[in-house]
Amino acid sequence: MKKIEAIIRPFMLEEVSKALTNFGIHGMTITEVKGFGKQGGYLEVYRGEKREVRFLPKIKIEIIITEDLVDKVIEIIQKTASTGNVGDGKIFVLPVENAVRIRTGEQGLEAL
Amino acid sequence: MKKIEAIIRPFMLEEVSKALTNFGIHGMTITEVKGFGKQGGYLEVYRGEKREVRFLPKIKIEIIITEDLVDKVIEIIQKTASTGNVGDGKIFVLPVENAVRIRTGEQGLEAL
Amino acid sequence: MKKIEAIIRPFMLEEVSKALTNFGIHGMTITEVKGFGKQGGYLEVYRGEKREVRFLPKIKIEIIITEDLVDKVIEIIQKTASTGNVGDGKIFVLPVENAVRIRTGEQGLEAL
Amino acid sequence: MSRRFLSLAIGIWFFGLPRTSFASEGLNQGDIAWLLTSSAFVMIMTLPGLALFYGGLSKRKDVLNTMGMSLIAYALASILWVIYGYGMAFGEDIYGVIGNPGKFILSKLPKDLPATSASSITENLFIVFQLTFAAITVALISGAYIERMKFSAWFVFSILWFTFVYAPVAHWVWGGGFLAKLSALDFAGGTVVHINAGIAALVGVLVMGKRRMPFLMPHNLTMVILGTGLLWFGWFGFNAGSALSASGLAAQAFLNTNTAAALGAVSWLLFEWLVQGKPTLLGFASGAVAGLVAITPAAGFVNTIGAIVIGVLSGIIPYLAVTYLKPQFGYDDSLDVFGIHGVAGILGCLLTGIFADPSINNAAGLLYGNPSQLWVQLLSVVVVGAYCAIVSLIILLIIKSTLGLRVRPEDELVGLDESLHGEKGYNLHI
Amino acid sequence: MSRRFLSLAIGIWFFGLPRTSFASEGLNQGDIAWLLTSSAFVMIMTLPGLALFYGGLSKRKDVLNTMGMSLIAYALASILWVIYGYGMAFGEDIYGVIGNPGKFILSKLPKDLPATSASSITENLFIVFQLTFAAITVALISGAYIERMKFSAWFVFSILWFTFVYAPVAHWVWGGGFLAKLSALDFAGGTVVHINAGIAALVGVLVMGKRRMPFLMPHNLTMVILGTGLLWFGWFGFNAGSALSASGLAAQAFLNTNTAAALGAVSWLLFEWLVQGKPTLLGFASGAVAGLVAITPAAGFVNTIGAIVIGVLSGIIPYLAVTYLKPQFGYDDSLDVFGIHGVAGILGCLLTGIFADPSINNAAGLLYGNPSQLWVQLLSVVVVGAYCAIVSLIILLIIKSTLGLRVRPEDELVGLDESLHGEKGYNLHI
Amino acid sequence: MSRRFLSLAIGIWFFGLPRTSFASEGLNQGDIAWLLTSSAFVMIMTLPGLALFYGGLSKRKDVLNTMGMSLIAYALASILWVIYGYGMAFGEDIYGVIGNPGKFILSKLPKDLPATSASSITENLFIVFQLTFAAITVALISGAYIERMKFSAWFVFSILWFTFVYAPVAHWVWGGGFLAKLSALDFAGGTVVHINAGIAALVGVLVMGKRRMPFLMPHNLTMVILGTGLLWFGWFGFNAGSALSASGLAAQAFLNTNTAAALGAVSWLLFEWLVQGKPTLLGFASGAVAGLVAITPAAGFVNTIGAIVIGVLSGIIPYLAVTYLKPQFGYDDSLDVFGIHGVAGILGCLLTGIFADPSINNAAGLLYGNPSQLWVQLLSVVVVGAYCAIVSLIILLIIKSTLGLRVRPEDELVGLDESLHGEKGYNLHI
Ligand SMILES: Nc1ncnc2c1ncn2[C@@H]1O[C@H](COP(=O)(O)OP(=O)(O)O)[C@@H](O)[C@H]1O
Ligand SMILES: Nc1ncnc2c1ncn2[C@@H]1O[C@H](COP(=O)(O)OP(=O)(O)O)[C@@H](O)[C@H]1O
Ligand SMILES: Nc1ncnc2c1ncn2[C@@H]1O[C@H](COP(=O)(O)OP(=O)(O)O)[C@@H](O)[C@H]1O
Repeated sequence: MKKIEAIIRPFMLEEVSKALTNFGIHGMTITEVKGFGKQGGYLEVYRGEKREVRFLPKIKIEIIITEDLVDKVIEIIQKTASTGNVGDGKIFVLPVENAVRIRTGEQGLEAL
Repeated sequence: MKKIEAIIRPFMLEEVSKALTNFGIHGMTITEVKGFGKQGGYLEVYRGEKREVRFLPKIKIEIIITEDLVDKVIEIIQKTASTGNVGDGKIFVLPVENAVRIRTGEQGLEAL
Repeated sequence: MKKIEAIIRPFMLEEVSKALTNFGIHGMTITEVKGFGKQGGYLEVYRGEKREVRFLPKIKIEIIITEDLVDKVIEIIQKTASTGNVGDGKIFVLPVENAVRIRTGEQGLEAL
Repeated sequence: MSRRFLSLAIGIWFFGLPRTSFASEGLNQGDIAWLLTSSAFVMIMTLPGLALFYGGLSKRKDVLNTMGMSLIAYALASILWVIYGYGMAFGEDIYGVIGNPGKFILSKLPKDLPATSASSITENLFIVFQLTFAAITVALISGAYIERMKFSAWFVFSILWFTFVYAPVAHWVWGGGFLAKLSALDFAGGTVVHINAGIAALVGVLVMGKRRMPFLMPHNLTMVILGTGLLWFGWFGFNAGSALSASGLAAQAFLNTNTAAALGAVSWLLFEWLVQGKPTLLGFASGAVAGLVAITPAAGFVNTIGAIVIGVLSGIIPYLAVTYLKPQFGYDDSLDVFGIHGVAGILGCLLTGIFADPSINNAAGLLYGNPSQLWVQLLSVVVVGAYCAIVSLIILLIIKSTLGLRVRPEDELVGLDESLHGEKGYNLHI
Repeated sequence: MSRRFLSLAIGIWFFGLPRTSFASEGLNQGDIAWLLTSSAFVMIMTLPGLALFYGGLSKRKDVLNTMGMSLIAYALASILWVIYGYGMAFGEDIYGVIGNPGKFILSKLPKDLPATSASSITENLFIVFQLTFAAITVALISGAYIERMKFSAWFVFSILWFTFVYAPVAHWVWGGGFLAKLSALDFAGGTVVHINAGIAALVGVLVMGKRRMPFLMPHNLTMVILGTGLLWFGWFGFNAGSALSASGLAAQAFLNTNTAAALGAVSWLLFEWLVQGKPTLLGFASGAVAGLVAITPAAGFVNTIGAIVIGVLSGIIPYLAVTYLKPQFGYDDSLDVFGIHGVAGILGCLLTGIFADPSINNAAGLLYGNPSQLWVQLLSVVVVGAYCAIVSLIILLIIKSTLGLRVRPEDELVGLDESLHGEKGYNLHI
Repeated sequence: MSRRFLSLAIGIWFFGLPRTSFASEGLNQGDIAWLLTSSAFVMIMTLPGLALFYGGLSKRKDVLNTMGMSLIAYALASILWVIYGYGMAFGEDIYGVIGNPGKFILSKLPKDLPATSASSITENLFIVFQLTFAAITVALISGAYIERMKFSAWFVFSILWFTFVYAPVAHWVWGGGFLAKLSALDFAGGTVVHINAGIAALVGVLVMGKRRMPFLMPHNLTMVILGTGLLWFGWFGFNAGSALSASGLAAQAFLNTNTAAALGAVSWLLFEWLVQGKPTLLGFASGAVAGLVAITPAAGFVNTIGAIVIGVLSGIIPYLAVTYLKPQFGYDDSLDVFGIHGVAGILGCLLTGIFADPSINNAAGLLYGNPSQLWVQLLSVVVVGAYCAIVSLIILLIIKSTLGLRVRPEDELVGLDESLHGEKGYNLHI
């Protein structure tokens, strides 16, 4: 089992999740996060006081899947979430050792 | 060290965290997330415009613990968070390589 | 590649992220989370109804970096985020297997 | 026929004195201007005032449903009032019990007809002003029922309660009914509005039972403060408008209202600070509302010292009701409609019988040598309370056995906004 | 010269009857008090009422820009009105087409001069009251344009549209222009305000094209409810203030306004409940606004039954326009300014020609034996609609080919708050 | 005795002319209606207006405390005003320095007594109206102190400052004190309210020192816009109500108020757009408030051209004060109470001495041949500023050395809502 963590632009979520569902992924969790990267921030000025806002709104998608799906899922996300501009985000892959479905107590692959 | 990531229903948090504290867990971090799974979404209609809301509010609990506690903690969460209905959520286990307590700089197991 | 997850006090973010940027880290993701630990909660009273608030606002910083930077990054976070009081937070290190830059599709170390 | 004028008639019969120094000989644009303004002020108390006050106190997942209960109550009462409500409350008295609903607003009503022959405002204006009182009374009840009730049940309840409780009680006290004939004092609605709503609230929560999450978790206290401000503001129309004239009496009611609200707020805050160690903003808001409720029946009868005493007590007695009485008995009055409106309403009604100063409005209380007034006040509390309790109970039981009162438990957990309305209060992610 | 008085003059010429029972012999403080109050009420409709209503309906990332469009429209209209707008609308009539803008407010205007010789209020007060109408009309349009338009383009559009559309149309209908001479009925602005704004909205979205994210995603419905409450409240000044006196006519307009709003809200909610299975709060709010819009031209002409019919229809017809017409034609009217203000405005304008009851205000509609009134109403819809469409189009095309109308696509995605203003609506993390 | 009437008396003595064309012979319901309304309008400025304006500008973790400072100031001033404040400000003059506080409101005051023999409103109404001014002045100061001050310290400060600064200064300018005798012009409170509050703000932040997080991070700008709207709305009562009559003068003050506010808003926005490249909504709001402040002393003295000039300057001078003066000197005036209220207050006070037009209100400024008025205005700025600075300093030092002024550093970081009140503004997770 692997965990895919993808950081994407907020307004790309709709398309990415649609593509993943079409592919057959039927479980994921998203979080509103803020990201800081190569993408420049912007300036906020409150009554003449300037503040650089470096952390921009992003969405983190987390999907736990079996190993064989990893490459395909990465590909789908990468394609649908890309606009070609700096700030499109990143995908990370982490190892997962076990999964449990709370409703039933099932463990391992069956829990996904 | 392992990291337990549990996605549960928001209003189950109170009970789960109470059970975990009683068991002796005295450290955890929670995040408001949104989940998408087998549980059906629902329809929102704004002035006749229909939108299916597939992402439902969930709470993610993260606990880093020593390996020997993993099974017991999973059991506790699974029992207290379960309502028997689709959408109860999932528990995942991930490997953790190190921990540091910021206040003191202690590392490893002592940091938990 | 490793993932550093640091849970810090909200108002420490500014300083920590400045220190990390100065060191040369140019990518991170933050999330508003709530933490529960040794730090005591506080009491909220709404019309005489007491509720103990055990979960306090924290910020989670996530940074994916190459292995060689891990120790240095931990040190920087630990130093700048510490106030010496209970509740300063924790840093965890997790293994990461791959990274992809969405914009370009680059994989592995180049994606960071 | 109309409320103040009727009590004026009684006042004259009782004391042999004219009630205000502004004799109303024909319509007066100044009085009309103030009553138009006051009507708008009372309207804003419900929509959005009360909706915000209650909505901010609700859980996030129930905010729209909570606000919606106030909104629909306002709208339904607005409609029914012009169709038959005004007639039932202020129509020709039938045996002291009810007005003749034959006086339909739908029938021709000349637009410049004075409300009574002695009146300086027009009847259509009096209808508008009274309408806003009917509307807020129904809306007030909803605060007790939130986070568990079906929207359809509330819809039907609003209609029935408006018809069978509000209209008759308004007739008794203001429309020339038997309590008016007994000279019960209720300047702006302590009995008709607040006790009435408070009792219906209590009965309802006993019938419906506890929520699945029976605790107060205000999701947005800034909204509660905004609501409190709008209520306080609108209450000037409620109380000073009830003078039915732009006069020294209106000004006195205004001053008394502000004084009692301020003292209610400060005394609740200080009392809580003392007892629990921290002054809370919710305490300030709760005390302000309690002070406003308690001064309501008294606003045009007491002098400033009376207002001060009423204010101080209204910051303490409802606090005790909410903090000790409720847990003691274990009823789940979600937003303390009984604890605040019911208790402070009774408090104010009785204190009016003590502090009424004849130099203000020709009505004397215990302190001014008229102990019998206190008994009349007590009587009106008991009669209105009992009637309201019984009829509310019947209405609730009928709805329970037909439509059902409560949503499904899972809908309650998920939140009523999503399950009943298919909407979310906030969409903050895009 | 001034709007109501002019139609009074026509009324007398037409029916040979005085229009109100309050003869205005000299200034009257009661009338002045009510008009001062009404002016403040109409002001609050835009700032913050409409700004909140629209802001809550916008996406979170665009909330400040959306609110800002209303704010700047209010401020610009305020400034231009005192410089030349009032003169253009209410100055000495030139061939029925425009007022003489020579009547600059900047020139000496005695502060106690009556608005007309027959008037009970002063001219500077009439200027203030009318100012608030001009301001809200411009602001209303913005709801259709949000989430895509340059702030600079809106700034310039506001100035040009105010000058070349609002001022002339106000002159035609209220300032003694040709529609006034034809005796078109528009009590408080169905044609001048709502149809005008609705048509400009429609033309604008056709010129600008669809947004990148062309769907409704209200980021804060509690804010929408608050805005609705303030609109409803302020509308009492809008409609009852348009009686230009504290009178039975004002009270009738007040009552009609509340009745139609309540019925609009309830009928939209019930209709939606029936058709889509759930009653929504946004439906309630939308219906309330539609009811308020539809009653606007009629408020001081119809009786309560007229108000009821107008209210019920305004909860259904605009609903159909928004739900079926818009998707059918595919124009991207962000917040349904055409669907609600335009459609309900036309509805109300025509129904006024049907339900106008001579016992209210000496003007008769179809039902009272004057079928020609309906034709006059229709004519005023067509004339105003056509003029507004053409001039709005010209203004928009000029701006498009100079400044440009739309922001860059990436700015639209990121949100206009950040890209145009460098601000965020909410900073909730610290 | 009462403020406007006293200056009327002086006016007559000075110019030998009656001040308004409405002779007040006995009470007038129209005037009373407008003053009742105005009192409610000024009330809404503080609660919830100012509370929202300041609360939205504060950090999320301090929002309730920030709002609470305004709330408690309003409530305390309300209470103290009826006990002794009104007596100190408007009681019988003692050597031009203070009123005789023996005139306790608690003593019998007939409800229909005119405020003065020449007055058309009652004294209890005048008390109410003036109360709202006292309350907002104290509340205004809090904006400078937020995010660091103990709630107990603010509680005590409010009481002492109200007693030893507000009441005497109000007496000097409006209650027949020495500045009134010098004929200093302050129509609605430029000196008494805004300069007074601005100076106290500056002194306080110098005594308390910088916050741990000394920067502006508005947590909710929609709340700021709502607050701005309510302030603007209420300001019509503040300024037009200060005519103490429903009259052409009131209408002129209303129009001037709106004009200056609109120009302040637009000029701040444009100036910022020019200088910093983006127009901000906070700039609009700040400019609107600055314009409202600057027109306050002038509203009933200047003509429309005067209002336009005042408006334009108030969008620029305070902007410069906030953007350049504050960083230069490094004081931590959290929400720019000095920079906006103090600076715009001084600006307006001086410009009144330049633009006062005798055709409006029988007072002439520099431009109308009365250069000495400017000196009188300057004198009143200096005298009030100096007195306020000294007494505020003494009060602050006494509190500092007893209760302490500031919270513990860790409480400041965590936020005052949690640490002082045990509450959270928002609970959005359930
Ligand atoms: N090393 C990293 N660790 C964690 N998150 C990162 C890292 N680098 C980038 N991110 C996340 O990815 C987002 C996009 O990265 P950025 O460098 O701005 O653009 P791009 O990925 O197109 O080069 C950032 O806002 C941040 O949330
Ligand atoms: N593969 C997955 N990866 C990440 N999160 C998941 C995955 N599957 C489910 N979840 C999370 O668990 C929640 C519950 O899952 P769901 O399929 O609806 O019900 P159940 O677990 O009872 O079958 C989802 O809302 C989502 O947040
Ligand atoms: N075992 C754990 N797993 C996950 N998060 C933890 C754990 N222990 C602590 N934390 C996080 O770290 C924060 C600080 O921990 P706490 O015990 O209060 O203070 P300290 O780290 O200074 O001893 C907590 O609020 C929580 O968010």
